[in-house]
Amino acid sequence: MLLHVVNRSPATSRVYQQALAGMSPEDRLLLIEDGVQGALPQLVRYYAGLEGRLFALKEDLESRGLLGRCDASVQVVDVDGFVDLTEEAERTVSWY
Amino acid sequence: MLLHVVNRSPATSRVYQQALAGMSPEDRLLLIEDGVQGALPQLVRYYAGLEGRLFALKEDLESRGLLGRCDASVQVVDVDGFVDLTEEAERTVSWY
Amino acid sequence: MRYAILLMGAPYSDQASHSALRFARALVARGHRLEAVFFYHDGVYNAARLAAPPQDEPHLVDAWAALANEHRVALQVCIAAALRRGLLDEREAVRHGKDGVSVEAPFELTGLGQLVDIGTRCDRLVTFGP
Amino acid sequence: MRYAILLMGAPYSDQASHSALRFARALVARGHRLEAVFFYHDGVYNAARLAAPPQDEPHLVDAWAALANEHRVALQVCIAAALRRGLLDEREAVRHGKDGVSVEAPFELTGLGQLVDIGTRCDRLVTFGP
Amino acid sequence: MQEHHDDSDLLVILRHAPHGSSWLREGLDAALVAAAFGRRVSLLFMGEGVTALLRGQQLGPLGQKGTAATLEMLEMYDIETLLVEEQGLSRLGLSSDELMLEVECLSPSALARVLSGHRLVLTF
Amino acid sequence: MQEHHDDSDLLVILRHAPHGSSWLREGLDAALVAAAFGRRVSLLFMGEGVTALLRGQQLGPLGQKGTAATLEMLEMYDIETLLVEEQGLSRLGLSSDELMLEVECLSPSALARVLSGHRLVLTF
Repeated sequence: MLLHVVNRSPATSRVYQQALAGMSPEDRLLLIEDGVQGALPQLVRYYAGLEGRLFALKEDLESRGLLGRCDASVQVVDVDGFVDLTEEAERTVSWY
Repeated sequence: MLLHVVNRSPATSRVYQQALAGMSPEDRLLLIEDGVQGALPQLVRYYAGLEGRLFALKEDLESRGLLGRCDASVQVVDVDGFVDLTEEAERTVSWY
Repeated sequence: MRYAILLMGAPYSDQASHSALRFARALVARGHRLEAVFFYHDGVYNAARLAAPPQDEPHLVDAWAALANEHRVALQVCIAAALRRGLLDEREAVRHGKDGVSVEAPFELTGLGQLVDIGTRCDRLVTFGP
Repeated sequence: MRYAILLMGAPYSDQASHSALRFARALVARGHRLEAVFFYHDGVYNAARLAAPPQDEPHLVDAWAALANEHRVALQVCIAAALRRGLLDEREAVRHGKDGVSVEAPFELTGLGQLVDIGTRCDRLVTFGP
Repeated sequence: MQEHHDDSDLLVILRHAPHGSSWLREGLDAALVAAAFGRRVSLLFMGEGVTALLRGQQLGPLGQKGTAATLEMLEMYDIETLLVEEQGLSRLGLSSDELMLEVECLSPSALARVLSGHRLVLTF
Repeated sequence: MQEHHDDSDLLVILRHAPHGSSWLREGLDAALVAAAFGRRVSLLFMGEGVTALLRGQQLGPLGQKGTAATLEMLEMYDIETLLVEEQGLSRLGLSSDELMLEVECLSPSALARVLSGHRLVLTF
């Protein structure tokens, strides 16, 4: 199982497509930095099919005023949770 | 009349949408750098409606091996033509 | 016509610097007056005087300096963007207590007001982003 | 576990450096061993020793140095990427005939082989891009 | 609106989110300096830039300030024309009454008119 | 294909076009160094990266070399596994027989398998 990390918003970048293309059915996806915009209800549809495997970084949601706007299907983790995710995954692949 | 300049490919960036949103019906659009990929027949459809106002930079097409692959609807200009375009337009707006 | 260029891309990272130089040369060859190049955002890295690119690659810092000297083009580097990125001339090095200098003439550290000034004063401003 | 970080974003331009530092601190706080941070592409700008950010902004260069000293983290800067961007330590300054130094310890200029080495040797490699 | 877009104006286009990069802050700095120099400045928030106006923003990962405090000072600098790309908002599922400042929403056709109507346009 | 993707391998993902940025060259440099150090290296061209393989590339705007010459040396470095994202090609209207080197085209499902099958993945 791999952890994929995306730091760009699906509103302006197509990098999310590359991440999705590289994901196996058990892989996980973590949204960080501007990528946390993808956790908004209006944008989370780009990540359809990742239920239970889609995460967003709490601190980056918070600093942007987005924490309360996060879609319910997204699991919010803080930076310690980010470390957990990298421990649990065999490898981390970043898409930027 | 404004000249808009786009340097990113519509294959991976949505910046072309911002340029199109900012364009008046008489404005022109010049594709440079990685943006010249937008002159490929498969991608030029993103610029539908710009017939006669869509340009691509010759040198950037050439260095990428794309000169012969350019769609017929795109007017190819060299860097002197780029200067011409900036002379003829009241202002140049860059989208990157 | 009087032109100015705004450059916001780092050298050796994006094509922006190459595109800006090529455009600048075409401008002056056509008889236009290029008043200034303003370096902002990562464009300020174009002023790094210690740059040592491989012999078979264009030396962008030197190319800007040559353009400035041959055609009296002001090379204006945003001081706020430069300082935080480690680009200091002698005066700023003293002011910040640093024992080194990373920017030298013809590049000059200057305020953002210069950008507004050349943008208004010149007939054309062309931006090259990363 | 043994971790390594690959950082490719410029400081003060993208969040990458901030994210990498935050992640690095969380790692060591959890008892993991962070063996090295490798700086490549615009990440090499994190090693600019003359950086003078405003007082009310984090000083990223100093923050990396503090992390390195407190937790024995190697700060490895790709030498090829650094030289063309104007980042030289004393040895490279001499070798290239430059009268200035822009990189100092604990940052060390090194080859890309080190990236391959830490990538293979560590249990986890996490990349922060721009 | 016409009186805002005469020939002496500067339009600063802000297309980036806070914290993710320095673009937003550097664009705002240019706007503030221009205003301090007596130029009439309009801001246009496009694409991800609209998120700069969200309420409840906080410090960045290493404690850095972000841009919300700067936005609150715009009025002091007489920067009063705040334009927002309607489509940028709707793409993120946001509406203008959720924003921290009062703004004017621009339809796609109004957007192009605004660009044409300013003497100088800077894109960030 | 299985023999190429065992656990001792490095996968370098190249997602950028030549000339537009240094990403492609810096990614290739990493691949060449790894190969010189005796690692088995696979290259995966994704998205705009597929244009690195187009025939007829020339010097950049100021005479810089580009990356085509480096690609021609890959065989000397024993880098023989050249993978190309099928979708990346088709999005640009290109087909694999127009490329300067022989490559293996990957369907979306094969792509994910390749990522899982390498011990180390570097994205450029």
